[in-house]
Amino acid sequence: MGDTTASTPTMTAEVEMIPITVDFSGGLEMLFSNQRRHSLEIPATDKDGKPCNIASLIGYLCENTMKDPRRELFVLDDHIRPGILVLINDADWELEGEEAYEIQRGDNILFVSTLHGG
Amino acid sequence: MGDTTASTPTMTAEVEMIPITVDFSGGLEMLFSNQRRHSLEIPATDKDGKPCNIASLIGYLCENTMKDPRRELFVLDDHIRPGILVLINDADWELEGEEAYEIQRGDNILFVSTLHGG
Amino acid sequence: QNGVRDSLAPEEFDRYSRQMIVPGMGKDSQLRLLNSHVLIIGAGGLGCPAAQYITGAGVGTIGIVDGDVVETSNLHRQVGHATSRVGMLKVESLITHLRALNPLPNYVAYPFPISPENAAEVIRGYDLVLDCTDNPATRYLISDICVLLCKPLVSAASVQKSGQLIVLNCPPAPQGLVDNKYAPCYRCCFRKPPPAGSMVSCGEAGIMGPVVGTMGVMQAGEAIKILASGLHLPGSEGGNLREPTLLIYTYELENTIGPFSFRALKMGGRKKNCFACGENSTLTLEGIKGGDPNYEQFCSLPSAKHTL
Amino acid sequence: QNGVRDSLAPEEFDRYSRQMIVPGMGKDSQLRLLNSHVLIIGAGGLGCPAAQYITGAGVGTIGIVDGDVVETSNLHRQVGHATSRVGMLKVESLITHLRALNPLPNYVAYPFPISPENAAEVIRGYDLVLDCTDNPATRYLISDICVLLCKPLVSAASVQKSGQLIVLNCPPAPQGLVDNKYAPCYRCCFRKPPPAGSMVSCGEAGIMGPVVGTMGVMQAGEAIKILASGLHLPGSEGGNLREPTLLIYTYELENTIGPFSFRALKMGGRKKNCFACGENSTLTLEGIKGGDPNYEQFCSLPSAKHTL
Ligand SMILES: [Zn+2]
Ligand SMILES: [Zn+2]
Repeated sequence: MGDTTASTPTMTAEVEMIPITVDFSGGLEMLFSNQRRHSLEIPATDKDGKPCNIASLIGYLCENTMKDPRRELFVLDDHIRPGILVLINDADWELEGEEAYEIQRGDNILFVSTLHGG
Repeated sequence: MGDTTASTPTMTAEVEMIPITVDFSGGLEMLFSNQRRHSLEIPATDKDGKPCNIASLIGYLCENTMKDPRRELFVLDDHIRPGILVLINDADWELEGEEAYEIQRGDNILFVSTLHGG
Repeated sequence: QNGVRDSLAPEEFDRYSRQMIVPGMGKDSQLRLLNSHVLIIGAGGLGCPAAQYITGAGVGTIGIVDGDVVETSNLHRQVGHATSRVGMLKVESLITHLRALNPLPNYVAYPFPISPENAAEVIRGYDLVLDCTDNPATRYLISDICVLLCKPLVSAASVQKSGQLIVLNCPPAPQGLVDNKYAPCYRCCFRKPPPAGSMVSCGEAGIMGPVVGTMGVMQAGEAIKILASGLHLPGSEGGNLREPTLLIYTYELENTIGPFSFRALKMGGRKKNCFACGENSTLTLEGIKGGDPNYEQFCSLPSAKHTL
Repeated sequence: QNGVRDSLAPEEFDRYSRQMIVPGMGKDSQLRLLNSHVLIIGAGGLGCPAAQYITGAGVGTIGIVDGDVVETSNLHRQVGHATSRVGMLKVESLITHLRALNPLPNYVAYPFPISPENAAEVIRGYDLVLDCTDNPATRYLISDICVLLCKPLVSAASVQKSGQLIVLNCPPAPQGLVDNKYAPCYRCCFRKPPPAGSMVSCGEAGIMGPVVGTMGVMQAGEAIKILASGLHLPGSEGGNLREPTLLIYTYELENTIGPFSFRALKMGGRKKNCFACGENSTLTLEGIKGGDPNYEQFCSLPSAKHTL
């Protein structure tokens, strides 16, 4: 997947890909093929040429990684749904700039569903 | 401490220093000023010019870091005492070459005392 | 009720000796536990194990709040109850068990659910609160009251194969004092509840006993060290904030314990714009008692529509 | 004793329903638990909470081994006992508590310490062993017997403010089969015991209740998933090794839960030269019963000389 030259309609051959890991926890893994960790290569820039940030990663995950049709359990009005924490390299995304954080090579992004049972 | 030029009798000014973290757990922290984590700069080579490995780190810790006089609780016959696990970047040192493992910049070395209570 | 204790009876020395000889504990820490009042809200899967260890450690006054009765389907995880006590109020059942374990503490039963009407009154007399409840509306309520009454809060939650634990409001600071050196409240960390339908209770979604049990025991562990070491007392500069950490436990049925079973997540300090503790907060005890905010509406009610 | 169960009684459906609806569990997993035999060696700080959750989950036959009697100084952490049962054998006291929690399992009491003479006989009939003991000689003995009898072993330990947990021998493989795809035994991970004098028991060094409690509950958690999912059964290629992991818990009295509270350490697979499971091992059941190896000598006896 690294240096693929077979371009898709929305992606030119020159788009740089960055390797990241995306983790799901607290039950969210059930929406993503029951897989806790996904090692992905994502385009470094979106279709407007802007660096990939958390907002565009969320769109990317919905389009490419999520097989479960229940999107509303992950996104709401194009934002992450309330009750899901986003962690950038194990730190709350509010410490890192939230949706605007520009994703770096090797980042780990964790989505955790908040639990309320007991 | 980084680029100090004040040389000690056994160390020339040109000895490169490498930053590492050394952790103690399972009760061993009591031998090291009750401090779980020590951020150290250690000489990259020993006095014979060989790269610093775990064996020389153990000697270094005894001479420079350990304030408790009960050395026999940490070393026995110049080796780590039985009942202490050594972890190199969270992996058992047996996976990494044990005492001969050459320490790299940024390594984390963890010493854990094996527990038997219940 | 009784005054501050400054010495231990021989029976107490005997009972607590194995804990008192741990480095960092000792007689002073044991006396701090004996003089402490701990409130456990919820006598279920978290509350049972938490209460066992709070009781074992010798906390002087232990309050337990729960309006439910014991059911057979509780017993795989609610290890402070018993088959012969099915149908009994959970607070009575659990206190029966705790008294048998340790007759020395003072037990206080609150056999009703915590509510906006009664929460401040119940919580006021305690030094520390354990949130062992099972729904978001109650979790926001408890945190808000703890902010207003300046109580440290140890909060845990668990569903299916996941658990979470966080120490909040510790040390507590008055509402409106904002600065990163103060500890976050529940709302600082979890600003908005999930929409209705996206969450389920343990009864609906299921729960593995050892997952909720692990979180409950660890809640007791945090409470005991906070009280024994006085971590809830403000430091000399007023702050004393530690690294706020959300611990998550993932129990994978298809794998033994592994590198990702536990993760410690770094959370921020108190938020300037927090609805409860922030600088422009209008939250008051009177408001809460009178129905403002409306917790049920804020959280809606859980439904079993989706199993997540 | 009774045959293999292939259906659940209505009372069992009711009691275990909240666990059976967890994704990945279900009726088949519940039946595997009901048909399982679990041996808990040690009815103390680890064994009490472990037994509560093993019992709650519906394991069919539960054996408990311990030669001690209940003392008051146990009760701060050994939450399956009670003040009124001080002086009673721990196995009897704990089974009293467990039976009240769940009358359905078959309980087997072994009111004596595990020893080289009796270990194989006691362990033989079980599917999985929990090591909840308190001294190294017994830990090496239990592991050696588990290697020879091909039993998975969930081992935990705790002293003062530290805890450790590891799943060993899972899935088990015959002695002498060496290859990294096989799971390690206790000796593969902990080749030599500490010298006498460098270790102390919980009685001598002290122990915080929630630390040993957390490890005990987690032991039950590992046992339940191993049995429910059949993780101890060899995979199609004979191996099925998972990542052997030593979990360590550090409870800091002066800090709330933080980034270093838990660490998962990567251990190797089975060692070629392991004294017990390795390719040239001469360890046998007959030898052990006859005093070879000499476990007490190998480990010496703990002394209170040093407090570490
Ligand atoms: Zn707040
Ligand atoms: Zn071995």
